[in-house]
Amino acid sequence: MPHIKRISQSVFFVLTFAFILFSACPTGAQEETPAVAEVSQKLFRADRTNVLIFSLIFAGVILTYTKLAKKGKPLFIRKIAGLDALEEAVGRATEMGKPVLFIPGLQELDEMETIAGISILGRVAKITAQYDTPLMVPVRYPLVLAAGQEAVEQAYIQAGKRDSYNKDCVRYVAGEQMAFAASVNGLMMRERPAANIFMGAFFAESLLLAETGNAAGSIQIAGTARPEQIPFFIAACDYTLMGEELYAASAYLSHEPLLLGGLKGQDLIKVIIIVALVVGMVLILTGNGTRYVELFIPK
Amino acid sequence: MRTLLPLAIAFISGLIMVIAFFINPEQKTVGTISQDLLIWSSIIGGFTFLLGAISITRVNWKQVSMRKPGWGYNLLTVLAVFVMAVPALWPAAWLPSGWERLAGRNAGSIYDWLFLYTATPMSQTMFAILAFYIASAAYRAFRARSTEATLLLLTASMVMLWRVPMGEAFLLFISPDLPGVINTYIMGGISLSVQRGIIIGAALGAATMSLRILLGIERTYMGRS
Amino acid sequence: MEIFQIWVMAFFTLAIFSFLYADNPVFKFAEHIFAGITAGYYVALYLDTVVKQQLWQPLTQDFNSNWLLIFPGILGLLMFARLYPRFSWLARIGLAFVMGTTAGVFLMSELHGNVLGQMAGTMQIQQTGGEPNYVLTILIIIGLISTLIYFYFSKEHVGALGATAKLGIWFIMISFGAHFGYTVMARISLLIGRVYFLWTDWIGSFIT
Amino acid sequence: MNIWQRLAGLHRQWIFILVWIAVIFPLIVPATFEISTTPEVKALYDAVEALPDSSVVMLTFDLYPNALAETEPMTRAALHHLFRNNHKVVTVTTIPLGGPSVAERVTRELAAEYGKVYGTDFVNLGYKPNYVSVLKGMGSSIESIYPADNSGTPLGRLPLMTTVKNYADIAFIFVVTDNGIIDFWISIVNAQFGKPVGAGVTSVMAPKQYAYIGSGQLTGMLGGMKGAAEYEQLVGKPALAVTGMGIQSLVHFLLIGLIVVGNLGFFMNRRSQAKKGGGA
Repeated sequence: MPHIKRISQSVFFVLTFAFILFSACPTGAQEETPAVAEVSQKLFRADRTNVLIFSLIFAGVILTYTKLAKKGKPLFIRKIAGLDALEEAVGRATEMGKPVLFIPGLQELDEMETIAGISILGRVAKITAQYDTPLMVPVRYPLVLAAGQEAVEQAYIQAGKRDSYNKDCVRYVAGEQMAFAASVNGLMMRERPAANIFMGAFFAESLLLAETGNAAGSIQIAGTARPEQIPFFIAACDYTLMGEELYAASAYLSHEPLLLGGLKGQDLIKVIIIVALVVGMVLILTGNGTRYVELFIPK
Repeated sequence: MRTLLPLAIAFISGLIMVIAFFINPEQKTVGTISQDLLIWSSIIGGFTFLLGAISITRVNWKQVSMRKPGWGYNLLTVLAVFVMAVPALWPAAWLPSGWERLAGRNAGSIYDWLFLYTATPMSQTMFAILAFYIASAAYRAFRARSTEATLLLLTASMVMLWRVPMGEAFLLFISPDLPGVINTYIMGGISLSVQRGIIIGAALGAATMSLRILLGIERTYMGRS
Repeated sequence: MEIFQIWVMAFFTLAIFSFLYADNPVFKFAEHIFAGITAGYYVALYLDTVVKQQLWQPLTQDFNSNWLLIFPGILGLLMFARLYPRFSWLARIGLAFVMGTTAGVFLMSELHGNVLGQMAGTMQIQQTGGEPNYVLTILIIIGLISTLIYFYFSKEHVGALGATAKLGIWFIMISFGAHFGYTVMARISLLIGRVYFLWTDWIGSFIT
Repeated sequence: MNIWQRLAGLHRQWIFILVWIAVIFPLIVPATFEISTTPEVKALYDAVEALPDSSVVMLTFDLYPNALAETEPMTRAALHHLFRNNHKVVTVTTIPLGGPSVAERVTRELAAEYGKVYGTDFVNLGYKPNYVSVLKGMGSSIESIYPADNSGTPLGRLPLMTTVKNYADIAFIFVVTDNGIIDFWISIVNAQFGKPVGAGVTSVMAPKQYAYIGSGQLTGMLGGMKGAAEYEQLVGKPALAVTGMGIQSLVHFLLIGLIVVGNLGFFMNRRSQAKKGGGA
């Protein structure tokens, strides 16, 4: 099995090497195939070739790792502190027979952070289903309501607890951000949940929810990809998932090879980006990097 | 059929948007199709807001009908939804003359009055409460327990000083170019580079999630059955 | 603003501020009205601006050039299938359409605007006051790489990788501290806005 | 409970009372301070100053009602600046709740002050959902996204809108916002249509924008109330933002004092426990 790992890594380093080489003579490639150039000129936005190449590398790496994962290749992912605390917190709520409050962020369903929040909700709901711990999921958008109910219903079915699934545990609380925060704050002080889990896109209300939850004495685990709100979650919560750890969380919790594959793929892209950055900096500092950087500028 | 059709729709609509990204804007065909898809998805989104109203009414009405403790408050929410939504959608023509202004959503309507004089002050006050919470969170959390926590509270205190005139004067007193160092090297250097790191990391995470949705690997949002 | 409006605004302001002391009936009253009003606000707004202006009017006024709008209309109506468990799978079609379109847009804008954009922005000599600042340039590239390494999942953070990750979390904590300090002003200015209203408009109205 | 344990464990109500005092006291005893201008604010001011005479500027009200204390002074200072340099102003918003009505109220109030006429000197397009299609759509044709303005008048009947078809006819985009929409004005409008974008943002969002200023994708920024106060001073119209700075200073010092006191109590406690532990 190890040789597959070595082959795939060498393939991608060759790819990055070609990517860097290609940057050295960008005009060359187009001249060789004039016919294609005419057609593509009219239709294809030549100024976005860099995005096309980067996207192909990106998709290639992510899909290859996903396929490797599907074939059962062992994938090592380091421990993410906040996530063990998640299972522990829900366990504690079960012992105390107090509810778990889960908020999949305050954005519409068409935000990737909300999708990550919904898929983590699916994993948490599976645990609460097993122990019949009450679960409260206030949401702020109707599409998130629909997706949340689907995710929780599936979790209860898979845990064999279809009958104890209550459709109204996922509920649309209010339209506006602060009305949502006011309602959830009231809910926290009245229901006193044992664990508050905030996973998704949050804005100024992050501290409103987390500080009230702290006053209500709940264990709090938060995760958001928005850099502006992470400091407030760090100040008021017990554990905070930062930036892309939110996206890694659903893969990590599910232990599903397909999702773990994507995570490993992202790591390799990160290595490629770091290599490209270091090469760029060396070229820039030695004064002849303009054409290389030109390659990355979004048009 | 139940899962295949939605997955196919997700793939096709996503692919069109990806292709549209690479097509010259003057190219009418794919350009307008992608534009239409965006308008279509906002139309679908528009419908679901009625679902939202139904959910909030049903959940609160259940509390009222079962006379759960505090059902009076839930009745208030149900009434507020209708008092706000119905006049706004009520055609002005059906109102006796002189009362038309109360319908619709423009200035002078019930909708606008309730929004300006109840919802707006309440959301402004919820925001104002953050000033108290930021003080209590800073006091409780900013304790020099570890190197990281110490770095957090030292930088926070220094930037707080830098942001206010009296504080800035104090920093200038310590050394004339300290505010400049904070602005260039902390805000424009360390903070900027970390923001970039998190933006790039999160962008890769979001792009992977988008790819999974397009290829139907990520389906929790529509139930995996 | 007439006196009646000022008193209504002052009542709801004080009702929400009362939560600072403790959860109380006045706050519960204001909170439940607040939830209902904003839900009603969004329902009226979206039905008017989207369903009426972007769907009903184009379909009724000029059918043959807008007949395609029937599809989003149907998919939108299908969303109500959620209310009946047996047909709830029909709602998935509309859901999948919205998700597919958005995933397509985000896949490109994230890679294009955020990843490439930020990389391009980093790979240049930083200027301070028009002068090239090499220290800043090196600081940014180190900060960026150590932050990316901190979020590296595939290997345990030990040895050289661990040291870079440690540097990364220090950079991250400095950045979050700076951000926290920078935000204090925003929160206080919103409190100033409220206290200004209570002090000048409300109390002012019955003192002068 | 010795003094240190009490200092390290103040109940949150005491802290709230201290904040109340710090906010109300300067209202009774007002004191203002001279405000220095940061480079980002100067860059935005200079960018607007450098715009060709009577060119069209798109001013956005992408803001919710709750952050008005920070964002409204920015929109007012921007409108003073734009109307004084007699630019044509087109206002839009991607926020349904508050955006349209605040834009209508503030723009009409200041337009009256400068004798500007609706339809020829300024137009409020109001709100349309799905910010991605709005931002992208206005690149090809504004009319396809906004068939009518905020009060329902078709664009054809507004003289200003007959000359402004899409971003090509707009010289500068001045975004005033309290949420993440600024990222899309940059990654869609600036990156894909090459339009210069300047922004007034709330304090919490300002640090993230440094990344965009550094890469030239954002031409200048007003950061929070301090940025608004600096811009008010540059435009020569000091208002709420400037007077608020006195309160800001007091509360900032209170916060720093609380952090110091909290840590003092924390250290003294740890030392006394260590001593007790060591002694036994």
